Amino acid sequence: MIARRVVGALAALMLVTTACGSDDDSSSSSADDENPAASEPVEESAEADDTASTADGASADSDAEPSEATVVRVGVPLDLSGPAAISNIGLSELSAMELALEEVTASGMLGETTIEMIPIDTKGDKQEAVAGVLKLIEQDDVDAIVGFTLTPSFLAAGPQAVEAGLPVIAVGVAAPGITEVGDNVFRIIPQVSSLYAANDAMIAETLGATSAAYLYTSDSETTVGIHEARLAALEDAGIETKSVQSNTTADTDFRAQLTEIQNSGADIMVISGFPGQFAGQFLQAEEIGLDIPVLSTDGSGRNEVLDQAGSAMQCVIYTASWAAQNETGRNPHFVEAVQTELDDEADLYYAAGYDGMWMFSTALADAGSADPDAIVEALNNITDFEGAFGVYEYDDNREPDISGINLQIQDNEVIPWTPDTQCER
Amino acid sequence: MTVPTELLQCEGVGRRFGSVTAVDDVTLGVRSGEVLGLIGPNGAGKTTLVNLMSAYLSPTSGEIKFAGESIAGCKPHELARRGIARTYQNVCLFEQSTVLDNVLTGRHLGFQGGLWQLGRKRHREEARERQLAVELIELLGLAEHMNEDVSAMSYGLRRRVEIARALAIEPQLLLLDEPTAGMTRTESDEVGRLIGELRAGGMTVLLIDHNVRLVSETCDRVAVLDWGRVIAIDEPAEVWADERVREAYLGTGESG
Amino acid sequence: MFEWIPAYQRFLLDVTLIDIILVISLLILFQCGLFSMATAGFAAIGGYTSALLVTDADWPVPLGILAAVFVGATLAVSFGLPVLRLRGIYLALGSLALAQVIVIGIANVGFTNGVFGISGIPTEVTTGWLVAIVAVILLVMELIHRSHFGRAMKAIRLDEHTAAGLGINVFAYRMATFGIGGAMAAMAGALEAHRTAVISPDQYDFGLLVVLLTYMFVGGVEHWLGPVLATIGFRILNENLEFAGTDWENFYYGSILVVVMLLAPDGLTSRRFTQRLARIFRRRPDLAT
Amino acid sequence: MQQTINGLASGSIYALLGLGVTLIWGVLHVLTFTHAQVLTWGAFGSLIAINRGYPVPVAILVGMAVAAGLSVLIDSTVLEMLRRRGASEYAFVVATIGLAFMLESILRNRTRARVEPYSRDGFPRGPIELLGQNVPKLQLAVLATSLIAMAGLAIWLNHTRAGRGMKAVAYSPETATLLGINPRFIYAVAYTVSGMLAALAGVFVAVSTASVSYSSGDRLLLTAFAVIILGGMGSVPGAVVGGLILGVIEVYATVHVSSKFSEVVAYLVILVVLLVRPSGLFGAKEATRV
Repeated sequence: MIARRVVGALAALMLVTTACGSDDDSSSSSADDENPAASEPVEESAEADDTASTADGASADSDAEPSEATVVRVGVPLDLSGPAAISNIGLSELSAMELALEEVTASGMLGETTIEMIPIDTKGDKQEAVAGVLKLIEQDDVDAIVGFTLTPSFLAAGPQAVEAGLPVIAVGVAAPGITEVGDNVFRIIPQVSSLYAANDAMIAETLGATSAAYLYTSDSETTVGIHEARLAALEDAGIETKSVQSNTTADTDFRAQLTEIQNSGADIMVISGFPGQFAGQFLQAEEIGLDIPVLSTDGSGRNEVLDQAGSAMQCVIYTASWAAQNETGRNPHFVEAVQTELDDEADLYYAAGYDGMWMFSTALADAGSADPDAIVEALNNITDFEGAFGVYEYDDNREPDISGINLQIQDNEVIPWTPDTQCER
Repeated sequence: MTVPTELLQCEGVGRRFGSVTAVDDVTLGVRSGEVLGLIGPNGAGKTTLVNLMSAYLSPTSGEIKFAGESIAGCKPHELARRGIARTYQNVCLFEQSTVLDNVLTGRHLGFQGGLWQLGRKRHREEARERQLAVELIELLGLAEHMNEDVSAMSYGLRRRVEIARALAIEPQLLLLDEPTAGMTRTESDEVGRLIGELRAGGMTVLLIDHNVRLVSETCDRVAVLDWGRVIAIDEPAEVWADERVREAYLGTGESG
Repeated sequence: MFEWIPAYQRFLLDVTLIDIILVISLLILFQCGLFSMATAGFAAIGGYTSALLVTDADWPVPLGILAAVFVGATLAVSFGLPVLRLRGIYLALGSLALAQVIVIGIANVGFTNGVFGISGIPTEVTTGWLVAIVAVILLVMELIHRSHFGRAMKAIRLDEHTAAGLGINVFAYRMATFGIGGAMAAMAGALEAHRTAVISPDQYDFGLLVVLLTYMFVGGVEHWLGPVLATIGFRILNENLEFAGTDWENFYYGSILVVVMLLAPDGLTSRRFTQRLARIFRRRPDLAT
Repeated sequence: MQQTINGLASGSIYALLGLGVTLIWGVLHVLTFTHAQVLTWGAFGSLIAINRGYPVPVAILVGMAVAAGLSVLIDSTVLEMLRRRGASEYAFVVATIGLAFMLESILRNRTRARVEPYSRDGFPRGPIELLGQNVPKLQLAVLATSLIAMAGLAIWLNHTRAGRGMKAVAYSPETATLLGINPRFIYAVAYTVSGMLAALAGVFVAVSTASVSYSSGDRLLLTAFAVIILGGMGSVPGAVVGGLILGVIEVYATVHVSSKFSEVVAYLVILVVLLVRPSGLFGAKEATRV
């Protein structure tokens, strides 16, 4: 009797499953819906690509109308689940890529060619990442990979894509050494550790600091990398290290570390952490009366962070690779599009996903075919790419030449910071 | 008459739990080949004494010797290896296992082969042990229950399975902690006969039981424990005549 | 030998085989009545031992894996001495604390490269190796199960005091299984490192343990077959839950756990459940007549 | 001094968590893996109330009601069915793990996986001068509320009928039934109290970070386990002392060793305590059967 009831419940569950499943499908393929061509059978896309590449190769210009509709398949491995701090990033990247794809499709720059995104959740897990990328290569037969959120996932799965000879655009990862994995690997977010290292010394000097205390998130390679680069750069600049404190991504209480920093008597505090924890850190610093100037990390100016703790973040300075205040490239349009289309505030991760898809589409248009070598060559040859990060191109190491922008939080607003900027605390 | 050798000797054994003295200065010997009864009112320390004898507890004073050697520092499994088997007051069987499995587990010490012993030899050993277990089960009159799950069996049957399992280790000394509790009269008579047979076969038995008739009929001698002390130890008839024993029982209103 | 399988499926197969080793390392302890949660810690030890020896000291991969097994067993035995004094849930949570110390320690010391982990580990482990290793492990498990060793382990699991009274050296059995379990977990960790090419401390977190525990209990702890089937089943399920989308995947996974526990509280291969199934199927014809 | 207060304040949150888990273990012998999710749901319950403009105390009560209701629901459905089947404690472990997955998934979808701002308006803000130290008012409020809740729980357990009934059921459900106590009712009471304590902890965590997300409770489950094993499973004073000690250890490790190793130090202390006292600081020695 009971068994039957449970079976009934299970059956009901299955119904819910299929309902939700189809729901999801429709939302994730929204980009396709606008282009009926995408609904054509895609199984023979490999052959279709070959014909397309010869046809396009002959015309060698994206303006020319290819004789046949082609579907270019892009594998999108992203960390979409796990703790909120990480899944948020992956989800932002994904929706910005979808947004960019809609714009690309609408622009007609690809002619008859359409791009199909095949997202895969790598769950912040290396095994999942390798399995996912192998699946994209073998089963989905993708022509390129644009994705990756976290460095470990990339380091595990990236080599698989390199081996398969596919062009790879890493959108999320910010660690050094990403493009060394292979000659076909490009990235969007610049190496943030060097970005911070380049700016911190100047900011500290402007603030007249001679000593610093550090708070960083010790269980993520991103923040540890940033922290180590900043500490080295500031020590090189003659700034004495008074205290080094750390927290984990799961911590909610930072008072012990902040009290230590306060007791150390340092002139400035350098925080290398994640947006999800800034509010707690700044509010608790305010509570215990820690009021030295703070050099923070990118993401400090995110709307929800300011909503949560803006008043405690007065005069905080940070360097961003992307900033809403940047008026160059496609950025103003991007900021508005995220607002209107995604009903959210633009941020670094939206920008990374957005530029990743635009960058690929541009290369595809330039190459005129989905041939991997052609796309890699096109990526290398792109000049003055107009993206959300401003106007940039790839250097010889396939790194974007993005210099970053210094920002300050004043009265719950983010403004560009220069050595002349004044701030009332 | 020669002095009988004592297989198990307790010399001034005491055991305290915090401020409570459960067993106090007990000196007692179980002679080879005898059935010694151990009786006493509830809470007299009988089970504690058995736990001391089987090394589940260590004495806070005094010494216990088995076959002339001290058991101090011995673990229960070492004592089992040396030849002491026991049953438990509240029947400790391996639940959700068959009668055969339970008794076969008791044959653990009979196995010599290692894990890598394959083929014939392994089968021969398994078959030999299984045969022994089956014989014991038959001896205890459990043949028809051989493959039944012990969890579903009656109390009386479970007690018999436990005795079979204890015998499976081929002990020199068998400690039976209330083996007939909860049994019908016929069932306990059955156990009495079994103990008789065991003694005839040369087994030494320490029997704790409240069933005075059973103890009188099966035991060579009876020891009476009260408040952790041995107040009498003699042949059954002498013990029942002892004034102190009567006092201990009548005084505490033993319900038995 | 297995090159005919497409790389994607082969990778999934490899991952499943490694999971099987991990689950068995947990199971062998549980069969002795030990609920230990140190598995993730020993897997980390194994992964790092082999990865460091192979990348830094240029040891050949098989030697690195052997070293991992040795280190895993040694550490397990030396930790086992104090930790095995604990019982039941205290052992479970105490061993969890031990695993946390190991993993957080690895993340915060220098020579392991901290949170960055180790990348570019040579990947010589093939499906053939893994199949062979798992086959040997399962064969040994079956030999144990059918021998008096298996019976003794079951006795210890059901009632350690009574088992001791029957001459079973409870401590020796537990020590041995703790050592074997540690060695197996370390081996699985090493194999994993040489399969995925990258390791970092975060992969040995509580989540890994939770997954392994559910495989084991859903399968049932009486026989190795249950957990092995559960591991394979969950892998297949995992690959097919994608239809639910990222959002709901965990929901279905969770509900499957709940439903399985309600239907078969002792696992899908427990006698209790199989007997019930048998009863249900036997009853069917009766109803028809 | 300031650091000791830091330790006690975070320790009091740990203690609230530990109390909830220890109550369930003591009464039902279930290690409840849903506890972190109950905490998060409670925090979200209070967030919704705050966002609707209810005053803070009311919002906290709403959060507690949500968490208690959720707990009782779990107990009266899945756990009750498992009890009827005579399931082993491991079946409860797996089932509560499954429930935790489901609860997290629902919350994740409802919140679109975002970190939600948690308004601090109405909560105590700023520092207060105490013994020459600037102590945050919020911290003191957390500490005070936790201690009051714990004291209330202790009084309730020892001096009320329901509280004593809970002890009786913990000792033996069969005996309690003979004494006219309905174990199912007591289970529901235990889950209610446990849920309320979890929600309180959840609100404190949310307000001190000014944010809450579906994964807010993730790490706290392990912390709760650490607390009860340090204090002794099923022991109410154990959970309180264990929680406070753990909080203080973490802070002292930060001060005297390094914040990188504060967790390692905490776990090492737990291991050492267990080796000296295998049943935790206040745990009852596990009874031997013979």
